[in-house]
Amino acid sequence: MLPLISLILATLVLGTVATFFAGARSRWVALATSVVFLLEVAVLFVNYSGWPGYNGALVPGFSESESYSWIHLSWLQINYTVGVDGISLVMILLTAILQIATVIYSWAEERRPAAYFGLVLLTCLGSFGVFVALDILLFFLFWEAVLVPMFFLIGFWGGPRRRYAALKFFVYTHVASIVMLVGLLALVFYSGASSFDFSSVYAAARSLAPVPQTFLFLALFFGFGVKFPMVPFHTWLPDAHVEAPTGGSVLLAGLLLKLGGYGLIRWAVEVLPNGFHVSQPILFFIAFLSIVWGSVLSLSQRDLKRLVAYSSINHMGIVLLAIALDSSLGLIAAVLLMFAHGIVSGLLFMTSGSVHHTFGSRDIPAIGGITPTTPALSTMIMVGSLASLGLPALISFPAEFTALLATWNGLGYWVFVPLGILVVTAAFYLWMMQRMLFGPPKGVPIGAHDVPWYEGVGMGILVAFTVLFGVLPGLLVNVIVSSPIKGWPGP
Amino acid sequence: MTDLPLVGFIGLSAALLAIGLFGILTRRNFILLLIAIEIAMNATILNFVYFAAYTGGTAGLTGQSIAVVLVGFAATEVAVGLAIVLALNRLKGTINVAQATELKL
Amino acid sequence: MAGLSGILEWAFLVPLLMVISFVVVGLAGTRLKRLEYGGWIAVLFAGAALVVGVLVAAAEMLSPGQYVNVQYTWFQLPPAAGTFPNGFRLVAGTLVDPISALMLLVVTVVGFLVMLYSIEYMHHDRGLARYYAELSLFLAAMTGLVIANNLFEFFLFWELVGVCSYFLIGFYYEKPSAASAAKEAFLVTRVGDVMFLLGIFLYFYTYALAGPGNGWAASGFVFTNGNQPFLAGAMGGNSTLLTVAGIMILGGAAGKSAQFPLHVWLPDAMEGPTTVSALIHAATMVAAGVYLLAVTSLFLGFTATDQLLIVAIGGFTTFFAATMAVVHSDIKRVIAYSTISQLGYMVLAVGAGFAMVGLFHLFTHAFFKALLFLAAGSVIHAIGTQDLFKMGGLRKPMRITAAAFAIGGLALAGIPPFAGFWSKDDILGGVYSQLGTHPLYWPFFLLAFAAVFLTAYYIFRAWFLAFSGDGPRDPTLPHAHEGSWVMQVPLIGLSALAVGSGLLIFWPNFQSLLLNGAGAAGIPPVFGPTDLALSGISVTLGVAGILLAWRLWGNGRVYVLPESSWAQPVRRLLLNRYYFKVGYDWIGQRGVYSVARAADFVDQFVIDGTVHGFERMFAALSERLRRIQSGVVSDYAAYVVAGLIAVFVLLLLVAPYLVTLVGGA
Amino acid sequence: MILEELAFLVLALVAIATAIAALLVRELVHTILWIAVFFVDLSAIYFLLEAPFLGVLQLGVYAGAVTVLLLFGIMVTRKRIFSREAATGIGAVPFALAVVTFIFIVSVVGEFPSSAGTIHAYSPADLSQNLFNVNGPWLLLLGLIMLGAVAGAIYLVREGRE
Repeated sequence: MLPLISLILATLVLGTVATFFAGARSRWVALATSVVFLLEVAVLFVNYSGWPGYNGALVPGFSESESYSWIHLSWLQINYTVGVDGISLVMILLTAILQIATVIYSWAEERRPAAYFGLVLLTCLGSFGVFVALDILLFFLFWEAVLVPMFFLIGFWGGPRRRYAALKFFVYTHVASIVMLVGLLALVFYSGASSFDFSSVYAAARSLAPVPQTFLFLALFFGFGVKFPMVPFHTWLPDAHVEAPTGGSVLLAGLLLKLGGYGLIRWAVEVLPNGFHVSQPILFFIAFLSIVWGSVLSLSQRDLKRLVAYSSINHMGIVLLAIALDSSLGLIAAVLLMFAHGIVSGLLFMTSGSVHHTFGSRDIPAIGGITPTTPALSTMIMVGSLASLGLPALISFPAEFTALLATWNGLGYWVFVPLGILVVTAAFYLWMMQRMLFGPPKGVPIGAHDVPWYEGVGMGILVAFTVLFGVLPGLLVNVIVSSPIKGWPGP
Repeated sequence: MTDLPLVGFIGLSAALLAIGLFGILTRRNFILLLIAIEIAMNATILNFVYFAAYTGGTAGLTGQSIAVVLVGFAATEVAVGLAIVLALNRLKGTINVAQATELKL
Repeated sequence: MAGLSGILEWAFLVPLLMVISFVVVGLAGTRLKRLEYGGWIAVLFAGAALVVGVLVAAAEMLSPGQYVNVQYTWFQLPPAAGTFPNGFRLVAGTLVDPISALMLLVVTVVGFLVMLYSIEYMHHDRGLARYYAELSLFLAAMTGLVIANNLFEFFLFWELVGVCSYFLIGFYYEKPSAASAAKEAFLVTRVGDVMFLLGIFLYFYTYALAGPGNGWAASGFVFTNGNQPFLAGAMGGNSTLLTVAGIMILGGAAGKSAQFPLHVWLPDAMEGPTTVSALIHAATMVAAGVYLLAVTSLFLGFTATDQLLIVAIGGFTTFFAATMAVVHSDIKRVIAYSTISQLGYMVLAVGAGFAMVGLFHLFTHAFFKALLFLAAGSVIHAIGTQDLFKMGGLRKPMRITAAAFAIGGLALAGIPPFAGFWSKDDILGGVYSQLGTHPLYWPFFLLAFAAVFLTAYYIFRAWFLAFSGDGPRDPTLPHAHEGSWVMQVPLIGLSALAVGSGLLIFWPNFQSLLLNGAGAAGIPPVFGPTDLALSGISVTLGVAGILLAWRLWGNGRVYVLPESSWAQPVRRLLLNRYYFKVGYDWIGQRGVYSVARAADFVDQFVIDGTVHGFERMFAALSERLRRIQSGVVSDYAAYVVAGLIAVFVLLLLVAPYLVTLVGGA
Repeated sequence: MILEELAFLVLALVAIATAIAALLVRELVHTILWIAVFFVDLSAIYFLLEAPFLGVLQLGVYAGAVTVLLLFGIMVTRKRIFSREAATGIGAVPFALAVVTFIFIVSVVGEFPSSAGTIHAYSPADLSQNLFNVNGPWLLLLGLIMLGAVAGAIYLVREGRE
């Protein structure tokens, strides 16, 4: 069979390298890479015939898997092992969508376009790698590979406080990475796994006693949680978002935050069930804290990007809550929510970037009544906001509905916390829209016109997917449930 | 064959190592430093020799072989050390290590 | 008529047609200037939807009691250990049964007429493509809600209805008051939505494994099984959980139907175009709450506690809203308060166990309330003001409008033979028959009864102020004139319905439709004026209200309450709407927003401050620590040795101790 | 037996005394003298341990070559060969470290049998056999390092390098 995943990786690597050296033509190279990537992901989707079962597959439980020995010592077995299941497939689709949307949106990037597009592609390459890696070292390599391009995207193309933001971002996530690395290595060596492969770690670590599992789990959770980001380790996010260029923000919110969620599901929850159960109260506490904190803080923000950033904290809090529930419904909801949030927050960050380009400011009170000037942009903001506050027929709704239903099933009346916060979420988006989109025009520069075609197309792609998967969430759910999460027999 | 107590030898080499260490830490003259290092080194070699003598057989022979190699190493080290002494002397006009603080940032 | 029944499976065409209309008008509307920016396209589609809706209703009425369920799986989870052992499924489907056929008829008829009326009424406004697209989407959502066959789908359309309403209220978005009213409407209903969602969860959870087949969860949470409620066993269930679920559903309905204490948004929602008020805030959207209560009551059942609470909310709101309508001078607001009050009657009926009677009132109310709004719109269109005290004498130039408003008013006041009489009388009679259930039914029954008088008074106060007298009180107003046929046809059509829809009750098929709608639940209603004494009192109260209005405001009179009157404080209280809005604003501004600001401060200075504190601490520490980097080799050697000793100590002393402590891992 | 133990005791005491003396005397040249005595003393211990080849090696390399090299170093770096070293006190921390190290090593002694053991003698022939066969790689490594050291030393002392 065709080594599809390696093919995609090769495409991305070649495309990224070519983009770096393509000079003025780099945007075309990046676009071509993105298109090919999307097509290949589509093939991967079509090719994916469901869960292969524990027997017969090269890597138990994963389709399209490939495994080649990489470092082979008596005490160290590191392989190049990749594969997908339903969860990673959905995340890969998200990567492909966001990549092409970002590349098109940033079409007119003037400052060193080759480096910019190369770094964008590199971020997506790293994320893709994280989603397919089934070997701890491979996973960690890709994980770190995402940090570096993002650091430069913020640090070079960012706003006035970019140095501070980039450094903060790097320090936070890197410290988390180190704790996570310790956890991952301990996972291998303490459990006595025969190799770094997911399947052998999975087999060896699941049977550990609760106490060591708890320590391992907490170490991993810290590493993934800072990426989430969980309160109180969240303050890097608003700064990074505000200072990052639009494309960087989109990838940061759309992909980087998802790495944390994906990693938590793949490497911690599945592998260390006992530790997970012991830590559940901690997870719940942090999840509720993040939900409330993110939402309440959004209410007081003046900067559009900051508002969206804090709402990301709120949404990822719900993801964490859904994961922490330890139910099949919760996991489905978590994956759906991550996908939904990736698309929607990407859209919202694009709109805030466009607001900045068009009006020279993102200060909500300073801008008003922009709808007559920029009807298309205004529509995009509305669609994004409404999707984010959970309007039906848009993608977040089935995800949030499932998450809340799972919360009710798992926690009972505690569901009032996220439910009540839904009102606050609605409030800050509606207030933002009331102030910015409606009312008499204010702060609109002379000669302001609607978004250029490339920004429109970039946002349009995301809007299209928002509606498509909002109306037909079954497309995603069927893929997600084909994974053997929580001991399902598979379809 | 003669019999000698192992404990005494270990005590001797420990004492020599401690003295050498003390010298390394306190002496500021480079040559004295070298001498202190040699004392510590000799303590080590002595260790090899008497353990070889007590072990016997091929393993003991290997111990003595290592001792021989170590003597060679020690000599080499002194040679290089003295070369450094000369270089330092030319550079600084002194062989006081306290004044050679290039390691400090 | 067996052939016509086939149409019941095609009920989904109604929302589908309107969605297509939304897409077409939304995408192409701005380029279709000659078609009223897509307005005529929307009218065409609404007409087609009307045809389907009427056919569906006719098919249902001609052989009442049909339950036709069509569905496809939206998404499903395989059976999993734990949460839902038999699997979990959400379906998208349509259910045509007596109540949804009735509602479908209401929505499509009123929707079509309003759409047609808009062509002229909205002609001079900008952004018409947006208007017609949003109106189409609204109709799609509302009809979808009406024929939804499960709670989840119901909620989906429920939210869509809410957001369409948000856009339509905020249609004149340049006006800050309109933008604010739109936000307020969305937020207040959102509070209800959240409660509704929790109610759904509670029902899902309680009944997930109940019912035929593999249980409710596995079959997609549908309402019915054949023509019986899917959860026949759930009826009359009485547990804390179910009571809470019922309260939550009530909360959702209160948000949407503007019941106390979530009523504040509806009067402000009059910031939207009058057509929107007619369609959304009188006839259809606000009816969704009542419809939800009816559906829950019929298919899931309320506990006795819930019923008492519903009666309380409904009965109180009926009177509460009517008092506020008495003093206001804005013609649309008066009608808006009357809507809240009338919705209270419906809620009251559902609470007392007469869900179908409540729906009957919804049915008649939709027509005469839409009529009132469109008549008011006609007035506003003609003279450009909404202030009753500036109007006057419009009877002469606008005969059709005056007559239409009068017919609507008589129907609202409950004067026979107009529609409102029959339905309101049934409600009052029904509640009267249930007074023995609980002593607390009494006060709310009396409040609802008292509201009859107020209703008649305030609506004819409005009529006399606007239409009687010799001419406008404000001479600067433009000369009034009647609209063209496009505006007259809806007025005439709705007038006919405002008279006739109540008389339908004497058609046996219609009666049997209402009876079958009850399924196995509720108390079978008795139709028509059964208790003549009760009817007599209520009609007398209505007539007395009209006479009082004539005495105070008739023939161009204007009654001014003396400054020294004891009633002045009451009037101020009513004009300020019992200070509810002020209070809610205070909670929002002072409460929530202050908390948010405080949290922002904590985030920036405490959390980030801690981080920066660490940063400074490490910086200071490193400033100290770098001094040990003397550059002298001996010092470094000392550190190496110290480190080595530390390692040895750890390895040889501490580690074995730890091992003995853990007990050997 | 007692004679050998006595001899060891004396040799050990002398070794410790000369080592201390070498580090503590002020005159650098005296240091060289003391260290020479130390080397010879150790050589005697090797003979006592019936390792004659090492004993000779110690005499040749240490007592001979290294001592001369050190002396040479002093001569090159000093204007006058007899010059006093500036007083350097016995720092508390280094002293403590040294003492701790000593105690530490001695504390491990308990692991070894305290009774006297038989000393095995090896002829130089056996040793060389072993050195050039089994441990050949070590020797080769030593050779390489020495080569490198020579090159490095020459590089360091080369004239005209600034």
